[in-house]
Amino acid sequence: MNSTMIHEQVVDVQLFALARELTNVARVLLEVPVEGRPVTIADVQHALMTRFPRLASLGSKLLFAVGTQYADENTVVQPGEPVACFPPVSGG
Amino acid sequence: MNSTMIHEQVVDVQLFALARELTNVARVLLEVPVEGRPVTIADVQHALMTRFPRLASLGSKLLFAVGTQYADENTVVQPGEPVACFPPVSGG
Amino acid sequence: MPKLTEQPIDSQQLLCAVQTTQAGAVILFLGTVREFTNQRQTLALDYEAFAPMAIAEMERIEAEAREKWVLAKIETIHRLGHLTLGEISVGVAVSAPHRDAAFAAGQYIIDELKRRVPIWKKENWSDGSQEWVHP
Amino acid sequence: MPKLTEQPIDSQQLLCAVQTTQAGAVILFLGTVREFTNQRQTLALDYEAFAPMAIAEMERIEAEAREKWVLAKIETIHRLGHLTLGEISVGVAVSAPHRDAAFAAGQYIIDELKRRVPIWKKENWSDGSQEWVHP
Repeated sequence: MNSTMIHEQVVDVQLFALARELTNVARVLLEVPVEGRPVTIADVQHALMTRFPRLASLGSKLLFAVGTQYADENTVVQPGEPVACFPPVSGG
Repeated sequence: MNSTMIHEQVVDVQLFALARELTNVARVLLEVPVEGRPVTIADVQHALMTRFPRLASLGSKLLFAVGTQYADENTVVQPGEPVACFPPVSGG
Repeated sequence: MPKLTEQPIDSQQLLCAVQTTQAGAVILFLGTVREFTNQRQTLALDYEAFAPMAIAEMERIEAEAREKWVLAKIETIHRLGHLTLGEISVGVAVSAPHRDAAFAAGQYIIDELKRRVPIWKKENWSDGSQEWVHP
Repeated sequence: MPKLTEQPIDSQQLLCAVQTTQAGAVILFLGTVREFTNQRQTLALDYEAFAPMAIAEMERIEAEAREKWVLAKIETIHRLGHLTLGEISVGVAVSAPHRDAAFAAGQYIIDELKRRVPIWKKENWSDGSQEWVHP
């Protein structure tokens, strides 16, 4: 009946600083599997680590934002919302 | 026997801010009675209030210095040491 | 108002921007590129930002400071790119009617900036190595 | 180093005087002539000092700050004479390897200066009256 059922959500992910250098990627359109519930940052993180195993060296230190706001693993990523992924900040 | 017995110590007193304005005096050579012990700030203060009764409006708020150091009522004023007398400070 | 810049930070401009006769106190904080960190010698620093979020986060921090203290004006600016020894990496200027508020707000803003604003620095050590600084 | 001056205080000069590659943090505090105090309007302030003791007391305060915190350089300057709205009455600049020390020392120095240094100010209110300020 539902012939247009979506199995993946494409998420626009920007990477910064050491996360960018480890992956050699500043921006990636990541295909995140959809499992019958809204995509969360945890899903994005899992897809990102699968695609870029070298990010494992930053592991649980990686931080995420949806749009321009910090997000935690339960934050929902609506279709079209950009995500940023980066190491602990060190400005100043 | 002691024909040069001193009965007064002349103390050089500078006055500042409201203390100066109340007395119309920026500097006075004050004759402070000597009572068989070293002259203290308490003695200077007493002589000053006697000489300038209008200082009473500042009363116990008046501050004293010997040289360039804060002094309390028990601080000894050696002959030749200058004294300063002023209201609470309000710089900044 | 928060800013990011690739140009040298002008401390005089920061002070002018927060000046007002409503304020009796002005605080300026400048972070500069320091030569030694635990005996290791720095030649230069490279700063990178996630710019739109950095600006948004700096705006939130300024708004929080205004909720906590009575302030007149705030300027927050962070330099990006390649900085050599002694150059100013960050500037925070706060004016307020009273100095306790100016000091507390200035310290709050720089502390939160370093904790939350998405900017990263890479050390250029004197031995030729480079290293991202991660607290 | 402590100074008293009859000339306008140059904030840029204060910042330059404490600049060093040993320091990662610089704090500048400026006290300025504020227009309103509890709804009363100030036109100008007159500052008077017992100069030799003021300098000696400022030196003691700087020395105390150096005992409490690791600092690079300190500049303390107070203006004397007639100041109009917005003019700088006092400036304190401190550089330090780390910002917490710079903030704490800057606040200590201005707090102690206001508490101990023999300088007095007289308000020139907008109603034409004059009044010595006594805390």
